[in-house]
This record gives sequence, structure tokens and C-alpha cells, in this order.
Amino acid sequence: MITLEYYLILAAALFCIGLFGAVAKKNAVAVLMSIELMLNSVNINLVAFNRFLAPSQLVGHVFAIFVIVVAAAEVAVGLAIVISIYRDRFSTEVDNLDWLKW
Amino acid sequence: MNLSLLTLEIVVATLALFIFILGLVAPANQKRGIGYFTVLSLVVSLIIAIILHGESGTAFGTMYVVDPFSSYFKIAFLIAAVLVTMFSISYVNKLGYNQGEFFALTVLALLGMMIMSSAADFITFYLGLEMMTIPFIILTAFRYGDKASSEAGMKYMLLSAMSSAVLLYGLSILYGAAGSTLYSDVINVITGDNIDALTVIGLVFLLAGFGFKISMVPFHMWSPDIYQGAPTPVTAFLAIGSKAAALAAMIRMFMIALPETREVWMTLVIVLCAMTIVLGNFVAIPQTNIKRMLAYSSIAHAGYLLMGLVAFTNLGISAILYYVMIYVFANAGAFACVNEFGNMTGSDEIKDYTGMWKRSPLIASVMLLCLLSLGGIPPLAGFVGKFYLFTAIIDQGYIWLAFLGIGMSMVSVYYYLIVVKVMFLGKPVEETSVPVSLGAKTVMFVSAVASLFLGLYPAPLTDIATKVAQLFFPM
Amino acid sequence: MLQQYSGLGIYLIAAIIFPFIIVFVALILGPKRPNPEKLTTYECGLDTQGPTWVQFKINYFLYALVFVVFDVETVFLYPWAVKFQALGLFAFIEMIIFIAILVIGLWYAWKEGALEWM
Amino acid sequence: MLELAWLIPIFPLIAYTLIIFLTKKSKSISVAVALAGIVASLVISIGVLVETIQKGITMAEPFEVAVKWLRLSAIDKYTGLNIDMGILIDPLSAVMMFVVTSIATLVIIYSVGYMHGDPGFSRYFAYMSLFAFSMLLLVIANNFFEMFFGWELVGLCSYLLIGFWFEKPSAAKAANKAFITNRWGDFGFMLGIILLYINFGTFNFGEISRIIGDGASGVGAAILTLISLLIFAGPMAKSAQFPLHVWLPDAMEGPTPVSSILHAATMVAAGVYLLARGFVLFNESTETLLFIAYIGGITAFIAASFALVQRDIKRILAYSTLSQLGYMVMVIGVGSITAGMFHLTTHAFFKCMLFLGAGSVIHAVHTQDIFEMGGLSKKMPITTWTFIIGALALAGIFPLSGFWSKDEILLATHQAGFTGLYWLATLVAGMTAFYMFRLIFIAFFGEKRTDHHAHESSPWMTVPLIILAFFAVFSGWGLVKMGYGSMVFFGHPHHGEINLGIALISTVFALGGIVLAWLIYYRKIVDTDLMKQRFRPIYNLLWNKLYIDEIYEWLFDKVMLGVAWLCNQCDRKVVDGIADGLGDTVRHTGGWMRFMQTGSLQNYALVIFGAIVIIVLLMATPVLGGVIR
Repeated sequence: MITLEYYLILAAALFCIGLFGAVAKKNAVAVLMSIELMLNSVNINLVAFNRFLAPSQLVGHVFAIFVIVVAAAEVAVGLAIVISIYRDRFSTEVDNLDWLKW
Repeated sequence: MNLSLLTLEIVVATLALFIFILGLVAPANQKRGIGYFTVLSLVVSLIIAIILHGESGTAFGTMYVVDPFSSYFKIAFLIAAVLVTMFSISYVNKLGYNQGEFFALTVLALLGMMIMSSAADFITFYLGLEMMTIPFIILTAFRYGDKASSEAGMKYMLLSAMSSAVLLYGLSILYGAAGSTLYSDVINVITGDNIDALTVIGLVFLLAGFGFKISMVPFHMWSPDIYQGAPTPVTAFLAIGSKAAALAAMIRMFMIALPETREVWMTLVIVLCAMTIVLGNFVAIPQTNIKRMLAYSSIAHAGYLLMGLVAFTNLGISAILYYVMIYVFANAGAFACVNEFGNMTGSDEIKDYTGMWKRSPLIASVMLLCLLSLGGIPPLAGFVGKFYLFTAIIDQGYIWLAFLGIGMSMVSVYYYLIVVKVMFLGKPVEETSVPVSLGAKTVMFVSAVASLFLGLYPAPLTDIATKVAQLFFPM
Repeated sequence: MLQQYSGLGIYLIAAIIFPFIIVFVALILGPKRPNPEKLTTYECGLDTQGPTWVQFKINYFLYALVFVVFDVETVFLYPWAVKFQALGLFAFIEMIIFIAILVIGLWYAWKEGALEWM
Repeated sequence: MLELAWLIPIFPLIAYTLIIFLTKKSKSISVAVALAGIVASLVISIGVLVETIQKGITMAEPFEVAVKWLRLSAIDKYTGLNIDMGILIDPLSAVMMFVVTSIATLVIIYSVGYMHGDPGFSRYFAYMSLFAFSMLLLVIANNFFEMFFGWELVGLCSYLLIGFWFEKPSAAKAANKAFITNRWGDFGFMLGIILLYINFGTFNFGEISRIIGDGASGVGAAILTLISLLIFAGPMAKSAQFPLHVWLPDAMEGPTPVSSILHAATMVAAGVYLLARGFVLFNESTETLLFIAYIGGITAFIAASFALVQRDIKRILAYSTLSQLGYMVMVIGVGSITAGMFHLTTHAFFKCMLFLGAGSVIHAVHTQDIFEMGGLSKKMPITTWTFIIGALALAGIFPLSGFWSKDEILLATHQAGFTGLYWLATLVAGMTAFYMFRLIFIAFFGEKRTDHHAHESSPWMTVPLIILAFFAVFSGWGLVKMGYGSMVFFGHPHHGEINLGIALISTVFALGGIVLAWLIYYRKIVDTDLMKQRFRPIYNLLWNKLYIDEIYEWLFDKVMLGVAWLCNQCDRKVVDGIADGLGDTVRHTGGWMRFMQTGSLQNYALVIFGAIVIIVLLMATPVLGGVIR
């Protein structure tokens, strides 16, 4: 029997992997993908909670759908910006983003 | 369902789409008209908002609340939007492309703020947040070909995506703990006695997400870069609107949904608030770029605003409300000045402001007024606001925090004076006078008068603020 | 019990048979004039020259972006369609507005030339 | 008249607005407006003063009117915030307003001559009117908050006026120094009045004294001491008391009329006025009173000693102002606001006159170094004689005004049993006489050193001098006859009878100082340079003002800017630093921590998530209450 904990642990692991990617990856697109992982871990959380705690109404699922959609929008904007950066600097390495010094 | 509650939102949303279409159909040589149209229609919606400020109720079940609190903030956002768009017209015309998109996105961000201010449900709140953030990301990277702008956009996009991931994780945990996303349910389920480790972690993540938006130390680091890189009007709107909206949502969530968990987050908020004030003010001193300086000062102001939440009393909340309003005016004025100067010289370096008094007395004097108001010098509004906040927290016995706050506001006067000194007490590098567009003139005038009037006679606004704050502390 | 799935069975059979029919028809109707050009291996068989990570044309990304957005937006249509009867007129109007907004977006993409391959 | 009292601050405000928005272009009209505004206030304040005396309005039953300014109703268990803007007319404020308006009028008339041909002519008179408004608001205030309001405004005006000639970098520097020093005083003041409000529930002077009078305040002695000390921080900065006195001498960078009215006669006296106004509060805490008294005494002494060696005429006067302010603060500290306010009044007149005289000298010879002047007595008789009168008054020679008030101070100090302070004050009186006449003998009677074509100034400048001279001679005696002591007092009325012994001693000291100065600088019985050589260390110490400025500069640079720099570095470098450092260490062990070297963006992310982790960990520990159980 798979209990809620499994899902939560899975989600947490996924979040951490995404987190690692977000801070470790050099390529902006890869960072974006890692952030997607984090968001998906949230989705797992939501759906799991919904299934185990409040199966009667579908709030969790709805929330998850909204998260997916917004994430897509964010990715679209993100890729667009990546492209414009690439046009400027011919690289999508996040390390190169240090023109604005502290 | 009573749709009339949503009148304002519907109007603004329609406006945004309409401006988009306008940008598509308008011939290239007449696109500058879009800006004026936007300003006019925003003024109209501001009037509508003021007319409708009285009504209250809930829409979409209890997901969406319209009450004095949200109306107050909506009016604040609208004022900010009007002021910003006014002085952004000249900027966008100088930019010369995508006028329609610029204004449409500004209005969309405004819509997002409105939704945040009256969201009474995690999902609605999250949607409002993203509806505000995504247009801001685009606007930040609006100048293509400009490295600073696109880099700022990239940073803002990635970091805000991360922060919203964090926020969402927190929200999902809270949803798990409460079994519902409605504030009205959450407060009943999550009570003081059944806080478990998971809830605490959720709260921390949530606070981190909010902290990012209102640039609370240590989640503030994005703001100086983004403020510097973004187009000046966007920076202004970011500094005023985004912060205020996040604060509004934060207040509502923590006051309505999570007051029971105060023992968990209050200590945290106090510590972070103190850190924010200190760091923001001190780091502002060595800045050479005025937009960065204003960014750090806005970080510091986030700290001051948090004081009101720390007080957790009617006085505290009303102090926040008052302070938000005057903060809008003071910052709008300052950024209008920065914008006009940047338009002409293309520089935001403080040293280039030398002898501004000679080059443009208007810019110099308005800048002086706004900075002194931010610094909290009587008889300007900022002084009353700070006094209000400090009284609120001392009233709750946080004398050390007030001590810190007042001391730091003295420090802040120091770095504001650096700019003032440069502007008034220096030989201009070049004698050419700085032209000021009509829109910017209006903004400067309005914000200067407001900062002065609200300082000399704050009673009307403070009365409103107190009434609004009674929402959370019924008699 | 089985009757209700018979339609499905018929559909399955038809689905399997149909490709064969197409191929067969093409086999008997299509003209056959082989020449060396045609018989050479397809060009991806060649060993590549220069960097394999060639930069795609920018429009490719534009298509991708536009597609992603519209593709994901449609996710809202499914729950609505499933519950269409129950939701009634109000939801219908809401969905119309939703689609209208999407259309404006599409119009924008079109007008801005995201859909032309130049 | 009393009903019109609220107009007194308003007129200058109107004048300011008019000048700024309308008449800025035309110099003559601007002057006319400014003059009209201040004269109107003068007329009303004279009327108010007369009526106050006739109607017998006392400190106990003042005339008070107030309007709501900020009303935040108290929600059941949360205190509200109620602030009024009101006027409080009692002998104290009435006299003070008369002093301010009359001196402001004279100074503005004088400025017409002095600022003649200055590019910022109109702006100058606008600032002057603004100052008059703020000062009068401060004086007429009926509660601490309103007073603080005016307090900050005069600070702003002083900033604008010191930096009036912002072409001079020294002026800009001095302006900032003054403003920032005052901010630190206001810091205490503001905190003090907020604490006051939290404990008393009101800012109003009357109500506070009532609450204290009934002994129903229920406020602990410790908290009262804290409050009064915090509030005293304000006067310490504004009235330039040791150790916050450093800004006043530098403030002399402003135009001389400004120095005379802001930094000699009225604004710097605001601190003393505040002490008198809120005396009921200070009186509650003996520790505070003791502190005030000794701070005043120290200031009086060190300032006088600095003045002994200065060469700059305005700086000499500035230090004498410091030491006189020290007198006033000291005597209030020993518990007699009568003597303090009395000396404030007389000092205002003769010190203002001295500055205006100095201004007319500088106007004529275009130098401020007294050793470059000399032989002016022939060329500028009016200036010379008024200056001498002022000096005599300051030295406290019978029967000039200074004598009466100084005698009051010494008497009060003696009666209060502060024998040490009494002798210190007497000594200071002697030093005062000495350095003033050193100035006179060098600048006016000494032989001419440089060929300056000095000439008597225009009547615009001389007439105010003469009028002020009249006040300098008679105000002391007049006020005594008017029974000042029975008008302005705390507790029981105070009748200023002359104690012959004390009067004699002080006069002897004063005359001694004058004679000494005469011997050294006129008859030259000793070679001053030789003395300088002999007492080189002391001389240097005094010349450099005990290096206090230098110490502050050092502190400011090293500490405040240091902290700023540190925070900045933290915000900039540490993240990178840690990241790179870790990166270096682990690069050899393996690439798995490469991310530590990525661009700043990801360092921000690192900080965010790191902070979250740390917070969660802290939450788990008892540090923050161990909320994770």
C-alpha cells in the first residue's frame, strides 16, 4: 500500500533535484527545465494531498492544472528572453550574466 | 454570483486587451497616441475605483473578496499606474517600438496586483501573483539589443520562477495541512495548537516567497540588479506596485488565514525586518547609480513597512496603509525625475546629477522633496508615516526595533543628502538644461504636492486608513 | 455484455486494415521509374561536417513558443468539456471569452509575423 | 489680539509662498513681501505680549487653542494616536515671539543692505521667511509633536541657509555637517516624545504638567529619566552643547545675517526654549537636571577657552555664542528657567547686534581675520561703537543688559548650591570679557595692517545696529523693572533682587578680563608670539578645539562609512567569496560542486535557498522558541 508519505518524499526529492539543477546548470535553458522540475514536484504534492486528504473536492487537481499552465507561460517568456540574450551575447550561459554588478 | 463586484477588474482586463489590439491596428506613425489613451482610461478606472470603494462582498464562492482593504490597495495601484504611465510616455516614444505592448503589459501587471490584493484563496493569489510577475518580466527585458535590460529580464525571470516554485511548495504544504485553499477554511483548521513541523516548513517557504517579492533581506538580492537594468518606468512600477501588491497579499494571508500561527512567523518577521532595515540603508550609502540607490532604499522601506505587520495591531496596519500611499507618491516623483534625466543624458550615475539645480530647477526641487519625504523629514509625508509606524511598534513594546528604525532613518538621510548635495551644491558638468515632458511635469507636480499635503494635513488619509484597518480588528 | 464493445472491435479491425489498403493502392497505382538519384542513400547517412549543434532558424523557436502556449492553454478545455452539461451557460460564456482572448493572442502572433517562415 | 495669535507664524509662511511662486523674479517686490510678512507678525506679537501682561495671563493659566491634526481613535485595547496643532500663549512664548519677530525684522532690513547684488537675493528672503515661520511655529506650539515639527523645519532652513553660497565647497560641507549632527539630536528627541506619548497618552504640555502635578502619571522614575534624557538630546544638538557643538562654528559659512539670527540669536536658543517649555518633565528627574547643568557648564567653559585663540571674527563670536548657550542650559539645569530665558532674551539682542556689526565689518574689509583688520574705529564709527556696546553687554558690565541676566544666572547657580559651577561661570565671565576686548583692540583700535578701504555701511545696515544697541543697553534693566521673574517662572515666582556680592565679583572678573586684554593687545606689555611659544601645547590644543572635530571625522569615516562598506561587501562579495572559496577547495576533490562558481544569478538563488535552510534549522532549535516539535 503506497501511503501519502511516498508521494511527499518523491515530491521533495524531485524539488531538490530541480533545485540542484537550478543552481548547478550553466545553460539557461537547463535552469529553466530544472525550475520546471520544481514546479512539477509541487504538482505531485498537490495531487497527492488531494487524493489522500480531501478526495471529495478537486481543489488540488485544479491548482495543479493552473500551475502547469502558468509554468508553460513562464517557460515561453523565459525562452523568448533566452533567445534575445543569445542574440546579444551568442551564449546562454548564466555565468555570463554579470554585466549588472552589485 | 454578483459580477458587479468585479467591475473594476473587468474594466481593466478589457482595457489591457483593447490596448493590445490598438497596438496591432494603429498605424506606426500614430502609435504614440496609445500612451495618452492608456493614461486617460486608467484615470477613468481610478475614478470608477473611487466611486466603488464603498462596496464589499465575495465572488466565486469566497475565493475573491472585495472589501475596503482591497479597494484601498486597488486605488493605490491605480494611482501608481497612472503616474508611471504618464511619465513613461516620453520614454516609450524615445524607444520607438512596441508602444502598444508596453502599455498593455503595464495594465496587465496592474490587473495582477488587483487580483492579489483581493485574493482570499491560494489559487487566486497565485494566479494574481503570476499575472503580475510575467508582464513585469517582459517589461524588464523590454529594450532588446540592450544588454543590461535583457540580462535583468533573464535574472528576474529565473529568480522569480524559482521563488514562485518555493512559494508554491509552501502553499502546497499548507494546502495539505488545511485540506483547503480557502483562507476562511485555513484559519479554522490550522490553529495554534496543531502546528506540526511540516506546517512550519510550509510557512517558512511561504515567507521566503513573499520576502522575494517585497525584497526582504536575505531574499532581496535580485532587486538592485533588476532595478538598474530595467527601463526606468518599469523600475518605478516594480518598486511601487509589485512591493505594495505583495505586501497587501501578505497582510491578507497572514491576517485572515494564518493569524493563529503567529508564534511561528512573528519572530522570524521581526528578525528579517530588522536585517532588512539595516542592510538596505547601509548598502545604499556607497551606491553610485541612482537607480541602485533607490533600489536599496526601497529595500529599507520594505523593512519599515514590515514593522506595521510586526505590530499586528490596528495602528500598525493603518500605518502600513498610510505609508504605502505616501511611498507611492514619493517614489513616483523620484523616478519621474530619474526618467527624464536618463531620457536626455542616458545616464543614471549620481555624479552626473551635479548642478541639477542650475540645469533644471524643477527636477532638482521635486527630487529634493521626494527624497526628503522618503528620508522622513517634516513637514513631508514620509515623516508622518515613519512616526506612525514607530509609534505602532513602540506601542507593542518593540522599543529596540523603533530605536533601530529611527537610527537607520537618520542614516538614510545621509545618503539622500548625498544626491541633494550633488544636485544643489555642485558645479554642473554641462550647462544644457534638461527638458521635462508634459507627462513627467504632471507626475512631478502631483507627487510633490501630495507629499507635502499628506505631511501637512494627514488626517483625512489616516482616518481612512484606520477605518480600513478595522477590517482585521473589528471593534 | 460484449455487444456494447462490438463497435470498438469493428473500429479496431478497420483501423488495422486501412493502412494495408492504402499501401496496396499506392503500389498498384504509383508509377515506377527508378534512377540512381533515387536509389542513393538518404542524406542523413552521410558523415556530417562542421559542428553538429547548428543554430536553428529563429522562427523555429517562435513556432515552438507559440505552440507551447496554445497547446497548454487548451488544458482548460478538457475539464470544461467533460462537465459541459453540468456547468451550463455561464461556464459556456466564460469559455467563449477565454477562447476569444486566446484568439487575440493568436492574432497578435500572426500580425507580428511569428507564423511566417521567412 | 490673542485670538489672532495663530496668524503670527502664518504671515511669514504666506510671504515665503508668494516669493517662491510669484515674485521670485523681482528683487524689490520679494523684499517688500518678506518685510511685510515679518512686520505683520511683529505687530501682532507685540499686541499679544501687551495683552498677555495686561490680562495677567500666567504660566499656570495660559491661553490655548488647538485644532485636530491627526486623530486615530483608540480601538478597544489598542491605543490610538491623537495629535493637535495648537497655539499656547503664556509669558514664556509671548516674550520669545516678540524676540524672534523683532530680531527677524531687523535682520531682514539689514540683509537688504548686506545681500545687495547677490544672485540669490530673492531666494535668500524666501528662506528667511520660511525660517521665521518654522521658528514661530516652534515657539507657539502647544505640544511636543508640533514643536518637533517646527524643530525639524528650522533645521532644514539652517541647512538651506548655511549652504546658501553653495559655490563654496566649505559651505556645502558645513551645511551637511550641521544637518547630520542635528539629525542625531532629533533622533533622541523623536524617540523621547514617542516614549512620552506611550507613557502619558498625550503630547500636550499642559496635560503632561497636569498629569505630573497630580502625581497620577504612574510612570516610573527610571522611564522618566530615560524620556527626559532622550528629549535633551534635541537641545544638545540644536543648542550645540558639548559634545555635539561641532557644527555651530562651521555654520558660520553662511551669510552673516543668517549667522546672526539662526546661529546666534534665535534658532540655537530653541533648545533652551524647549528646556524651559518642558521643564516640568526635566524637573521630575534629578539625574537629568544634573546632567544638563554640567553639560552646560562644560560647554560654557571649553567654548570660552576656544574663543581665546581664534583669529576669525565670526568664529570668535560663534564660540562666545556657544559659551553663552552653555550658561543658559546650565542655569536651567540648576533649576531656574527664569534666569535662562532672561539671558536668552538679552543675549539674543546683543549677540545679534555683534554679528551684524561683524557683518558690516566684513562687508567693508572683505576679510574675517581680525589680524588683517585694525584701525576701523576711525572709518566706521557707528559699527565700532555699537560693537563696543555689544561687547560690554556680553561682558556683563553694569548697567547693560548682559549684566542683569548674567547676574541672575550666577545668583541662581549660587543659590542652588552648585558652588563649583558658580565659580566656573564667574571665570567664564572673565574669559568672555577678555576675548571680546582682544577682538576689539585688535580689529578696531590696533594699527592698520593691510590697506583696506573700509567705509561706514549703508543705513540699511547701520539703522538696525542702532536699534539693537538700544535694546542691548536697556532690555535687561527694562525686563527687571517689568518684573520678568514674576512672569516667566516655574513653580513659585522669582523676584530678581541684585545680590551685591555676586554682582561685584562678576564685575571684577569682567573688568579684569578687559584690562588684561587692553594690556596685552593695546599696550603690548607682553609679546603675544612669545606667549604662544611658551604655551605651545595648550595653544595648539585650543587652536584645534581639542581635536574634537578630527575625532568625529575619524569616527564617522572609520565607523559609519566602514559599516556601510562592510555591509556592501557582504552584499556584494561574501556570497561570491564563499562560493568561489568553496569552489576552489572542492574543484580538486571533484566537479560536483562546480555550481559554486556559477554567475551571480545563481549565487542569489543559493542565498535564497541557503537562507531558507538556515531558517528552518533555526526554527528547529530552541533559539526561536523551537517551534518545530
